[in-house]
Parts: sequence; C-alpha cells; structure tokens
Amino acid sequence: MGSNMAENHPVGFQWVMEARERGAEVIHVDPRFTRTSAMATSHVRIRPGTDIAFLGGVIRHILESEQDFREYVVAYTNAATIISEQFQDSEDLDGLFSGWDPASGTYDTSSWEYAGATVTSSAGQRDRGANVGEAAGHGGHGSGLHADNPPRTDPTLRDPNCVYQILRRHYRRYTPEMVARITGCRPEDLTAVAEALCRNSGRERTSAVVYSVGWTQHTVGVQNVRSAAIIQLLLGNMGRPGGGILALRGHASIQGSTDIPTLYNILPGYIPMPHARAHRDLHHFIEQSAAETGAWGDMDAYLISLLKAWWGPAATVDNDFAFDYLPRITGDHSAYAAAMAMLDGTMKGYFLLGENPAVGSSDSRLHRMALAKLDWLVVRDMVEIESASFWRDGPEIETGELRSEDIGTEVFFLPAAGHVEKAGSFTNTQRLIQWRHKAVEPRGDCRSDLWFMYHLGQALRDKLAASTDPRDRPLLDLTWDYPTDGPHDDPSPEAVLREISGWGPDGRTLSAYSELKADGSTTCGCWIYSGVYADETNQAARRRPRWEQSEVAAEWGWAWPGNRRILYNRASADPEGRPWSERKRYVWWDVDAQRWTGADEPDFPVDRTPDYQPPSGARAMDAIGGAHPFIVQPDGRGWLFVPSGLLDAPLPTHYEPHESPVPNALYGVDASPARQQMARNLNRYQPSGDAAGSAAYPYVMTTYRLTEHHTAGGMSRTVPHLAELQPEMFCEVGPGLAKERGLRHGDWATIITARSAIEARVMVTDRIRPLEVGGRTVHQVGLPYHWGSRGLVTGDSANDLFPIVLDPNVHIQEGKAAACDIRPGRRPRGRALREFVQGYPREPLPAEGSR
Amino acid sequence: MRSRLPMLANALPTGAGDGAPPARVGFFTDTTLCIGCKACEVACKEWNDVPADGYVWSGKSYDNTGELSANSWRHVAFIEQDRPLRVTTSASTPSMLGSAPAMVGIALPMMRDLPVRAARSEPAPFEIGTGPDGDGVAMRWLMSSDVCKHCTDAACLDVCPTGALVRTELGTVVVQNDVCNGCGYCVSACPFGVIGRREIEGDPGHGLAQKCTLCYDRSKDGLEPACAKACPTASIQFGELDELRVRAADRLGVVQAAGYDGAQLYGASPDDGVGGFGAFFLLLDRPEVYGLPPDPVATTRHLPSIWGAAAAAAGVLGGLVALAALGRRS
Amino acid sequence: MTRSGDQVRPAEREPTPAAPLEPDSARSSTSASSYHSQPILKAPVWKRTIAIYFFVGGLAGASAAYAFAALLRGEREAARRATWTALISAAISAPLLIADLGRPSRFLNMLRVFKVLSPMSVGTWILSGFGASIGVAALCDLFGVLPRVRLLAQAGAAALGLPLATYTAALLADTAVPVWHEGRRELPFVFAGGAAASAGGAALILGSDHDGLARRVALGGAAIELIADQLYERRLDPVVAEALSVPAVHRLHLGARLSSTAGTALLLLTGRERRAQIVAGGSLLLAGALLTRLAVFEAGRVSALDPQATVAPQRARVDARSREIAGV
Amino acid sequence: MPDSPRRFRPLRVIDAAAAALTSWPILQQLRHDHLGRGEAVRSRSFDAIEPRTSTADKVTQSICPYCAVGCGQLVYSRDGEVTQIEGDPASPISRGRLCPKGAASRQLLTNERREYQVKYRRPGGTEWEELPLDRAVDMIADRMIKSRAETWEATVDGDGEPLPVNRTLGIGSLGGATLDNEENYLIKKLFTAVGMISVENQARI
Repeated sequence: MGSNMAENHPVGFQWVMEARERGAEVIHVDPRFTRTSAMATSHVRIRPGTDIAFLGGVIRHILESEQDFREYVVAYTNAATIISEQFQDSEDLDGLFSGWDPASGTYDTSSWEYAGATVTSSAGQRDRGANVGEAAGHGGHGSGLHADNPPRTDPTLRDPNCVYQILRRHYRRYTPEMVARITGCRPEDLTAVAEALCRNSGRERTSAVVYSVGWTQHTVGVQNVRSAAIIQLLLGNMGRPGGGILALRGHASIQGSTDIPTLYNILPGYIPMPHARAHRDLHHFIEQSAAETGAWGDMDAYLISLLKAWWGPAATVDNDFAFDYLPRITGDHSAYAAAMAMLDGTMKGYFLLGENPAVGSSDSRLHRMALAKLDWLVVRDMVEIESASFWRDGPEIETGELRSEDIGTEVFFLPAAGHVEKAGSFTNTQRLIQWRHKAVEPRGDCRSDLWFMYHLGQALRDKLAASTDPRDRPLLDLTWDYPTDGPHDDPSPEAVLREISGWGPDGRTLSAYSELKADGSTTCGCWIYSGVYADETNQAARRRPRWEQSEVAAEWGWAWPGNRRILYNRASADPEGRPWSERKRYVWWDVDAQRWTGADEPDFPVDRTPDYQPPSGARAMDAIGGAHPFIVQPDGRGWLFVPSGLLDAPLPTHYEPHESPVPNALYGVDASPARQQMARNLNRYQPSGDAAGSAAYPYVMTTYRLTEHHTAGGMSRTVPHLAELQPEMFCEVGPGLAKERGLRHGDWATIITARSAIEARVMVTDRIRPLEVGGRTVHQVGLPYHWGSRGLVTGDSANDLFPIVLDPNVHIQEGKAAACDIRPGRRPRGRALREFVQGYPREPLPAEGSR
Repeated sequence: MRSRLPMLANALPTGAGDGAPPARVGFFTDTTLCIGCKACEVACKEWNDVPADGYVWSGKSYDNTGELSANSWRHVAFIEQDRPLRVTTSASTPSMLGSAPAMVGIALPMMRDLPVRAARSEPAPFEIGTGPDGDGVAMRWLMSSDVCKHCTDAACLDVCPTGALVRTELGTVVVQNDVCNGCGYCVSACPFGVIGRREIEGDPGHGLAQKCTLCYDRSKDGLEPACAKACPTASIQFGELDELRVRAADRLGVVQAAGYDGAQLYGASPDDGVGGFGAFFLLLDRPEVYGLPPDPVATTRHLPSIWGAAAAAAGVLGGLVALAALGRRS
Repeated sequence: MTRSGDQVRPAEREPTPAAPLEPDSARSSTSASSYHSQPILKAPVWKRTIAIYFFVGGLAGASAAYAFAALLRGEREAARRATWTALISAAISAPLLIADLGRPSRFLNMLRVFKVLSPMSVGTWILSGFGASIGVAALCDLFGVLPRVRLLAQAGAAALGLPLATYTAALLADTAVPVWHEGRRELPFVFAGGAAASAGGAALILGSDHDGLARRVALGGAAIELIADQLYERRLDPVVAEALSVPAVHRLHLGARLSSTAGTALLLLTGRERRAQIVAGGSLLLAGALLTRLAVFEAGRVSALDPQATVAPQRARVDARSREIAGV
Repeated sequence: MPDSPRRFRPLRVIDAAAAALTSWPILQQLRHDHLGRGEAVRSRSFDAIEPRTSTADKVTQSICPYCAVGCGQLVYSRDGEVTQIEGDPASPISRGRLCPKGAASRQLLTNERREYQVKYRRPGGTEWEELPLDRAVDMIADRMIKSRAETWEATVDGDGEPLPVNRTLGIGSLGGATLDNEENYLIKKLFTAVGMISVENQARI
C-alpha cells in the first residue's frame, strides 16, 4: 500500500515476483492500476488519502474476529497496558482526542500516558515542532517508565482502559460498509484483504507490509505507518522472517541521511537537537530526552561520544563536553519553514547540495520565488538544474512575475562528482550500509561534496583563525583534521567513516554501541553506526558473494545496528525463547550455550535469559525483561497505542486530506486538526469538504513516479536513454472524467488549483477509474512529477499545483492527495496564467487559509 | 507451405572447424514475468551504443519506443485490456520452481522445506485486476519485451548480397558493420519488421542495417547479453536453445494450470515458417496483439518458385524475341 | 509509430502526435488484430531510383536480346542501335543502384560473395557480366573489328539480358512485403513483358525497324505485360490487393495500363510509314513499362505499412490449420 | 567505420577493392559455406570483436545511485574513462540485475548536459560567468561569514528571560538524498559548528 514497487523499485520487486511464483498472495491496495497491480494477485482501488480508513477496517476485522496472534500480542505488545483514566478517544469527542487546545491548535498529550506513569510530557507539546520528529518514533521521549514502576497491565485484556479494549472501541465503526463509503472500495474487498492477511499470519506464516511515500506524504503520514504497525503487531508479524513493515525509500542514501541526519531537529543517531527552552544544559537535556529504560537509556553515552567526536579535547567534563557548542532550536526550522524565511527575507544564504526544490517540492513556484529573494545561493549538482537557473529561464520569468535584472541572488554553481568518481557509503532502504569504491577521477571542477565541505571548512577556519568571538569557538575547536590525498586533496572518506563508527580510550575502533561510555572516554560520530569500522576494517565494504554465504548474507556490507538484518528479531521466538515454528525459526535461545543464536545477529542482549526480570533500580538495557523484544521502547513492548512522542494522535484515525472534495464521513472534523498549515499569498489553500467554493475543485489528484525517470528529473531528464522512454508530461484520467470534461486522448489538458495551473498531455485509460464515495462519484487525476523547464525533455511540474501543508510530527508535505479541476486545452501563457489562476473559479475564493 | 529444397536448409555452421560446434544460444522471453520496466531497452542501448532516436510521446499506453528498429533492439510492448489476467478461482499461482533456475534457490533456509504450493484450494478474494473498480470491470496490462528472433531460417541473412549478415558459431544472426553497405534488402525481407537501416547523420552506424546481435561480443565471451542480465524479474532468459525450449514447455504448463488467459508459446516450434525462433516467447494473447505476425514464413522458403518464375519469364522473353525473329520479313 | 531524430520540445510540437491516437481503454476486451494500429513490417528503404532501375535494366536486357536477333537477321543498323541502347541503359543502371545504398562507397562489397539465395547478389553478377559483354560488343561494333568476338559478346549479352530483365521481379518477390511476395508467380512475367515492350518501343522510336521485328517484339511484350498484370492483381488476397487500390498507387497503375494499351492500339492501327504515330506508340509502351514498375514499387510501401495485409492471410492460415487439427 | 557515408571517395573504393581481392570470400565459398551465410563471409575485424568488459583496465565494485534498493554495480573503466556499468552478480540484494535507471548510470556520468566548470551569476546578472573553483569556495566562505554575522542570535526571548541559542537562522542548506553518509556527516558537523540550524534533506521531502 502507498507503494508502486514494481515501477519504483523494480530490482527489489524481483523478490515479490519470486514470492508470487512460490504461491504467495500479492495484494496491491492503490488508487491506480499500476505496473505493480498488473503483477499482483489482487488489486484494491481506494481513494488517495484514505489509507487509515482501510487499515482501520482491517484492524477491526482482526479484533472482532479475534484472529490476532493472542500469545504474541499479550507478551510483546502494550495491548494489556492500562491507559490513564483522563484519556478520551476521538470516537467520544467527534474527531478530537483529549488534550486538544484550540488556541494553539495543538495537543497536550499528558492524558495519553500509561496509567500511573509519572507524566513527563515530551518537549513536543511545550513548543510545537521542536524536538520531535524522527526521534519521537524511536521512543526517545521517556514515558516516565522505570523498572520500579512498570506499567499496569491486564493480561486478560478485559480492563476497559487497557489498550486492547480502547483499540476495539476506537475501530468499532470501521465496518466494511463504512470503509467502502470512505475509500470507495467494495466492502467484500476489505474483508477479503483482511482475511488474506489473517490467513497468512500466525505461528506458521508471516505477512509483510510494504509502503512508500504514498503513505508518508500526507498530513497523517506518520499515522498511516502507525496503522500498519498495529496490524503487524496484532498479527505477530514483527521481528519475524517474511514479516515486518518495509519502507521503500526512493533515494540511494535517503535512509543514511536520516541516520546521519542533515535534518534540523536531530543529531546523528536520532538524538534530538537541543531545544532552547527544554535543554538548558546537558543534564536537563538527558533528563528530558533520554528514557530511563531501554536502549535510549544510554543516550548520555551516545551524545557525549558524539560531542567528543566533534570537539575532541575541547569537550571536557567541565564544559558539559561542549554541549553549549550546539545551537538551539526553538520551533520548526524545516525546509518548508526555510522557504518561508527566504520570502520573509530572514534567510540570506542557502546551499542546495543535490536537491531541486524548484521542481521537487510542493508548491514549487513558491520555492522559485523564495530562491529569488536570497542574497546568495550555492548549487552543487551534475547538471544545471532548474533551481540553479530559475533566474534566467524559470517559469516566473515567462509569466513576468520575475525579471532577471531584478533578482539580487548571487548564484554559485559548482559541478558535482558522480557516484563512481568518489568513494563513500550509501545506506539502503534496509539499513544496509554499502561502500562504493572510486572508479575514476572526476573531470574539470567536478568534486565530491566531501571535498567541498572539507575545504569550505578549512577556508572558514582560516578566515576566523584570529577571532576571539566566542561564537567562533565551535568552529575553531572543531576536529577537522582528515587526511587528504589525490590530485584534488580529497579528504579520506574512510577516515570519516571511522570517526562515525568511533573509537575507545586506546584509540582502537569500537565494535558496538554497547561499548560507548558517558564519561568522555569514547568517541563516536553516530552511535547506531558504531561497529561499521570494527577491527579497523571498513565493514561496509565487505563483498562476500551471495553464493558463498547464507541468504541472510551477513557478510555483504554492514547493517545498523550491530549488523542486525531484521530488527526486534527476538520476537521470532516465543516468550520462552523457542521458535514460534520450525518453518519460521530465525533467532532463538540456545539453552545449552545459554545465549541467543540463529541466522541473524540477535537484536537483543545475547546472554539475557528469556525469564530475566529487571531487578529494582535497573535502568537502560538492564531494565528490559528477557521476554521484551522491542528494546528501544522504554517498556520493551511494541506500541499498539502510543502514549507519548506523537503530536497528532495516540491512535490512527481517519481524517480527510487538507484539500478534499468530500467531507469526513466519520467526524465533524474533516482534516487532521493538528496538521501544520502555512497559509500565505504564494501558498493559497482551497476550500475543502463541503465548504463554500470547494465545488470549484471537484477532482482528487495525486502525484507519482514512473520507472523511466527519477524524482524531479535531475538524474534522468538529461540522460537520453531515459528521457526518450517518457518524453513528456502527461496526466492520466479515466474515460468517465474524459467524457465529463471533454478531454481527448493525446490532446492537451490544463490542471488547476489555487496555487497554479499546469498543462499536460491527456492519457485516457481504464487504469484510473472513478470511485463511488458516499454515494457520489469521485474522479481521479494522476500526475507524474518528473518534468521541469530544463533537460532533454521538458514540461510543467506537477508540484506547482500542491499546497504546503505538513504532517506535524515530521513536517512532510501532503503531496499525494489534493483537489483540483481539469479542463481541455493548453494553459494560458505569460501574465494571463496568473490572472487565470487568481480568478479561478469565477466566484472569489475565501480569504487565504480560512477553513 | 512447408516444402523447401535441402540446399536452402539453413544448416548451422560447424563452429570454427576444430572441435565440436558450440551449442546454439537464444532467448526465452516469459511475458508473465515482465513488469514493463524497460531495463532491457536501456541496458541494450548502453552496451551497444545505440543512440536515442527522438523524444516523442506516443500516447500508446507506456510505450514511447514504439517498435523494434535500427535504434531500438529491444522493445517493450504495453497492452491494456478490459479482461482479467487469469480465468481461475485460485488465489495464487503455482510455483515455477524448476522451470526457471534464474528465479530459484534463494529462499531463506527455514523456508527451504516449504512445500511448493500448487494452486490453493481457498477461493481467491477476487480475480487479479478486477479489484473493486466501481464498475467492477476487470483489466489486465500485458507487457512484453520484443527482440530480434534470430530465426533458424533467417530471410535477412539469406538475401544479404554482401555477406554482411552472418550466422555465428553460436547460431545467432549478426550484421558485420564493416561489411554492410546499406542496400536495405534485409529490411524488406524480415517478416517481423525487426531490422532497419540507421539514418542518423554522424552516427558510426549511419546508413547501415542495425539490429540485435544477441550481444555477440558478450555471448562469444560466455557473458549474458546485456538485456537478459539486467532484466530484474528474469522475464528475459538467456541460454542454450534446447534447454530453453524445455523450460518454456514446463512454464507453459504451470501458467495454464494457473489459469492465465490466452497463454501460448510463440516461436518455440522448429516446424514453423522460419524453422523456429532463436528468441521465442510465452505470450498471453494472439501474436498480432503484440504487433507480431501470427504465422511468419521466411520469404526465401519460396525461393524455388520465385527463381522458377523468373527463369520461366526470362524464357518467355527469349521465346518472344526468337519468335519475332523467325517471323517473315514484312 | 513515427520517430524523429531531432529533439522536439513539447511546447513546440502541436497537439497530437503524428500517429492517430486511441486510448487502449477504447479497445474492447476482445483482442485487437494489431498493436496500437501500428505496422508490423518496415517500409522498404529503397527510393524510386530503384523502380527506375527496374525499368532501365529491363530495357537494357531486352534490347540486348533484340540486338542479337537483329544481328542474326543481318539487320546491322537495328542491331547497332539496340546494342547502344542496351549499353547506355546498363551504364545508367550502376549509378541508380549505388545512389540507393546507405554506404555508396562500399558498393564493391556486392562482389565479395555470390549468393544464390539473394536475387540482389545474383542480379549484381548478372548486371556485371551483362555490362562487360555488351560493352565489348559495342566496342567491336564501334571500331568494326573482331566480328567473331562481337558475335560471341552479343550472344552473351542476350543470354544475360533475359534474366537481367526478370530477376528484378524475383528481387521484389523475395521479401516479406505481402503485395510483392504474393505476386512471385506473376511479377516476373509483368517485368519480362514490360522489358520486351520497352526494347521494341525504343527500337521503334529510333526508327530502326525495317522488317517489323521491333514491332512484333513491342506488341508481344505489351500483351504479355498487360495479361500478366491482370493475373497478378486478380490472384492477390483481397486484403493484400488493397495496396494497389490506394489512390497514389492506383493512379500510377491505371496510367501504366492506359499507356500500354494505347501504345499497343496505336501501333496496331497505324501503318509503317506513319512515323509520328509509331514514335508516339513506342513512347507510350515505354511509359507504360515505367509506370508499371513505379506502381508495383509504390504498392510495396503501402502494403508493408498495412498491418492487416500481413496479419489477415497469416491468421487465415493459422485458423485453417487449427481447424484441420480439430478435424472440422 | 569512420568513413563518412553518401560522399563518393575514389581512393576508398580502390582500397576496398584491394582489400576485397586479398581476402575474397567468394573464393572461400568454393571450398565451404557455399551459400555464403557464415564462415566464408566473415570479415577479419568481425572475428576480432571483443567485449568492453574484457578490454577494461579496471573493474570497480559500486552501488547504484538512484533508488534505495542498493543494487550492486560493476564499473568497468579504461584509461580513467568509464566504459561500462552493469549489475554485480555477487550482490545478495540485486543478483546482478538493474532497472532502466541503473542500467543508464554510465550515461548519467557521460551525458552531454553534464557540467564540468564552475558557473557564477552576479546579482542582477543575466548570464553565467566563469569562476575558478578555489576562488568560488573562498567567496562562498566570505558570504557565509557575512550573513552569519548579520543574522547571529546569541539569545532569544523566552517569556521575559533570555534563552541562549547561539545560532544563525540566516543560512540554510538542503541536501539531496544521494549524498554519501560521510558527506552528510561533514555537512551536519560543519554547519552545526557554524551555528546553522536549518540543515535539511530530501529525506523530509
């Protein structure tokens, strides 16, 4: 679901095809009939943005038919845990959970906590957007649990306030009929899918869920994924071979860039970025951010080792290990916030390192206008992308909104080295770190970003060497002494990876994060990667051929953490440590050897007996019981219900997209109340649901990729052999819509939203069909988003149409579902385009952002 | 018309003379496994330096390549049909284990014992593609990677007046770029419309007949052709032709048992009009739906009658002149 | 589908692509008989120069035969003129052929091999041999030397001239182009007749026909051409024959038949002394022969690009075979 | 064959003729392969054909730069030029297979649109200008120091009391997700030390 694997991950899809050929059921739930659907054993069509309704229906089916893997659920999840009496469900409050504050438009999540747990609300509520995000999902925020105060549970699952019962009540209304009414699928299809999942789960079988940005790019992105987590936990599919939830990510090292983040709100290894209010000093920070129990209990060791890696000798016990060298965040400083800051003139300079927001970001026009407000811009890429040339041939030059002469932005374009022209590591979608060796030297001025950052750093340090200004200390004290070689003085990537992996007092590389200390004696750039350079060897460069090892291929590359290929794999054995089934044995307790063993590295303390009970006062990993596989959670259990860490809901519930042609059939609340909005002139919102004026945008639109191109096209529109395969922007519509709007196959159509209007060739196809939603027919418009104004093949970019409205937890835009209008013919040119969009529809739209 | 003179039989050459001839190699393209990714098209162009030849959107489903030509040696066809892929109530396809080694032997150890399930008893939730399409109409999207057939009786090879087209020791049909003079005879002789003359000024292959070489340089070196190596789902299978034919027969059985509608082998039989393809297919509909001729015949099979008629006509011409000459002086 | 080498930018291209577009969805669930209405075969890459060569080659071959006959009958003047007609025609043929090659500089590669399987290869050797012999004959005639050698050369040229006039039909027939391949039995006679008609016609125009030989050859040739052409069209599978009825081709074909018929009539009706009519008649026969070649040639392009011309007859064969198997 | 088509070159013809005579396939045909479809008609250069994979002077193991499946690639190069990129059969992830994008990755490196020189656009400028690489890096450093000074925040107001933040919100970065882990690490390390907060990545977009 939310993934078009055959088209966007074809080589990974070989394993799905193989499973199909071995008799596996492959079910594709997607708004469109794609190349994936064509390969699946069944395809269910749902309306974009209604995944939670569908998954909620599956959850209800599992619970009502009691087909959950009860033994697994009781032992390994928080189903039995009692939730605070103050908690009120969205079912009781018509779409709102307890703790809603209309003034700030945020939740106080204290009422979502476990009963009896000392409530320490995460910084999330203290200051919206701060200190949450990826870290939250990893239980980084203590839910006040500690070994002496285990959560109250009712193993019989009868307590009305236990998670299991709350779950049942919450999803009671997600009947097949209701799901059909919301999503547009047939009731029997929901039941069929749910039955297929139950049939293929349990002791002897496992089912896997695959998703991609079709789930994440929504105002309820995190909750989409949470829904799958609930299903997989209820069916006992987590931590077991053939099970799990696979996030198919779209870029070579997009996983790596969150692990070793270039993200404003986290430090390497998902350690939160310190917040001005919550984190005065190291002590406060640890107190606020670290959990007392579980893997996050040692956050102090991880952080201090990181500070040592960055500031070495300058990081001492006396100065909190230079904790104050870290700048503080005070809110949302994400890429979209940055674009707004450019428009406001507060963002002066910007680096684009292989990114093309002028085509790839929602409301692309806003980003192009924003870049034109900068003092200076550095673009590093292999070709001259739209974000580098907006000032001379951007669409706004043509519409007259911008004049080259008036744009004050100073632009530096630096050619980048290609993937074979530099050595380094990518982290793939399965957390597998694979090393690339350098094949050839880059030509001309082409350089790696490693080269650029290193030499830019040197230049800055040289210029400020004499400075006494305290604000320059972090830069001058920075450890920046990487060995260089080659004709261009390239810094050694191995040296950097070694620093990431870390070393001990003796200067020898560490073999695991468990060796990290909070006393400043260890150094580690990213705790979860600790061990990737174990034994002073680049473990990521291991290339033992697959035919020389088991199918787990533990000696090909290195997977974080600790080269574990399946996370929480202790769950592949029952509470006593015996495999749930012989067919599905993976990691188990070897009674004779008194240790965990199996096909994979155990994701568990290897010598912890299954019957281990944490002694009083135990903390961190010692506080994880022998039968609790989910070691990063403070209670070691899989969370069906999330007591803390999320800003928008403890349980996934259906909300309509921010812009939808239909109202929410479940609640008076249409869209997710906690969603993050950024209404402004360049980001006009449309009326939604049955609000006045919403009729002007009657169709659902969604964006997607094609196999033949790559994201915003920077790596495919200039490649002849790819460009010729999909040479032009087109939109996919069903015959019904074509008839309704007079669209002719092969002709042009103009797609309109409050942001912009784009033109595309019309592809009339049965692969896109209308959906019966609440008694009315909702047509869909499908839009690939690969094209821009440059390259061998050009075209309007679909992202011009989409609003900037974000998931509050992770600030990811809703790019997969919005409302639009479509009409035959090409769009107006020049100034006429803006006038056309502004005056659309004839009756003026309500004031910006009002809902 | 099956009869042909023995002298026209396209007997495969005996290797390089010394030792046993290498086995004939070819492709088995199993379209039930094709996901339409076009990796074959790109891998082919990259390896053989085949130029891109234009950026025109066709509107023909996802096919913007259109046809096999001098500049496209692999071509993935896309056909959207309003009918289910399978006419069966089985929820899952029986295994193809044993029929395609390329897809086998990589399961996790604990799954090794997993008995390969034949079509399961439980009724399917619903047919592939029928999904809940409001209107409940079923659909399927056929994809197939077409390529030069490397015919046993190759008309292009027969009619080539320069000997540029040759049958290699591997049984494949290849153009010698240094010999071809671009006469274009092969273009009209091919019953599949595969081979073409490249017309791109400045390109090394300009003016020359161009088509799939089954990566002769690779295959003579024991390497897989670029397309087969790239194919993510083993839809394109390369190997010794005899072995491929056996594999294809097995696979057809599996696919038919699974109820795939219209499953048929195309070009696998040595008895057809071109003596069997060196690159044959498992299709899910009639060949013409994929743009393939249903019953191709190598034109040179009719060469006896062609030469016969030409000779007779020449005789008639001579006779006419002779008669006229014998006529009395008027 | 049409592909253009130049990089067309969407904005510059106007609404619909060259090929008529029809969404797949518009197609019914019953299998279509073509792939997006696209051709199966490639259109011949040959230009009209080839059709002209067919005509010139035929003229050369038949003229050589005529020349030999005239020589035997002692018609020295007629023989000389026919010999030179043949020589000049043969001389024109070479460039016409070379001009059509993708790599003209490699035309000699034609002589690398001799392939009985390739009418073009065989034809190349025939043309070479013919050119050599007719050249020798002409030279001997020019300097009035070596009468025996000349006789031999004239005989050789005549012998090679006959196949030279008909192999071109075999060349067309030995292709996958339905309208050519299906005409493999008749086309050689069409071409033979046309060759005779043109040779006779040429002789008549040159006014070297003192004994009616040229007239007989011309009329006989025209007759054969017209009859064979009728048979050709009649025997074609109706779907395949459609290629002859598209306007462009039909015009040529009709023109060919009219001029051949008119030429024949004119020659039959007028006496020998009426020089003007004779020249006119001869010219009409030449025109007829040329137009016939052009019509057949153009029909080939149309036929190759029509998927049904390829599919229909083959599908019929397959269905018939499966009926046999089914024992129906 | 470098000879330009269409143009008629007498010299070439003579060469061709000479070559043809020395190894005249028609003579071979008399002995074997009478129909001239194989052995007899093969040219010398055709017999000498070799795959680029065997003429490469270096084969490097790499990883595909497109999606996150992480397919193994073998990079063949000769004299410092990439001559071929194809799948690495040893990879347990991809088993030597590649998608169209992976298969095109040689062209990703060699396509005509690729830029090899620094380009500079001055404020209000209408054209690119040339700029030496080291000069560009130096200028960028100056811009950073200037903007940082202009927008530096030592503290922000926290309900009356000043909260130390030691940062600049005036400089930001947005990275693609094809950056190496090592590159991301240096970006985060350097920019954080500079006091930049808005250090972002495609991973969020």
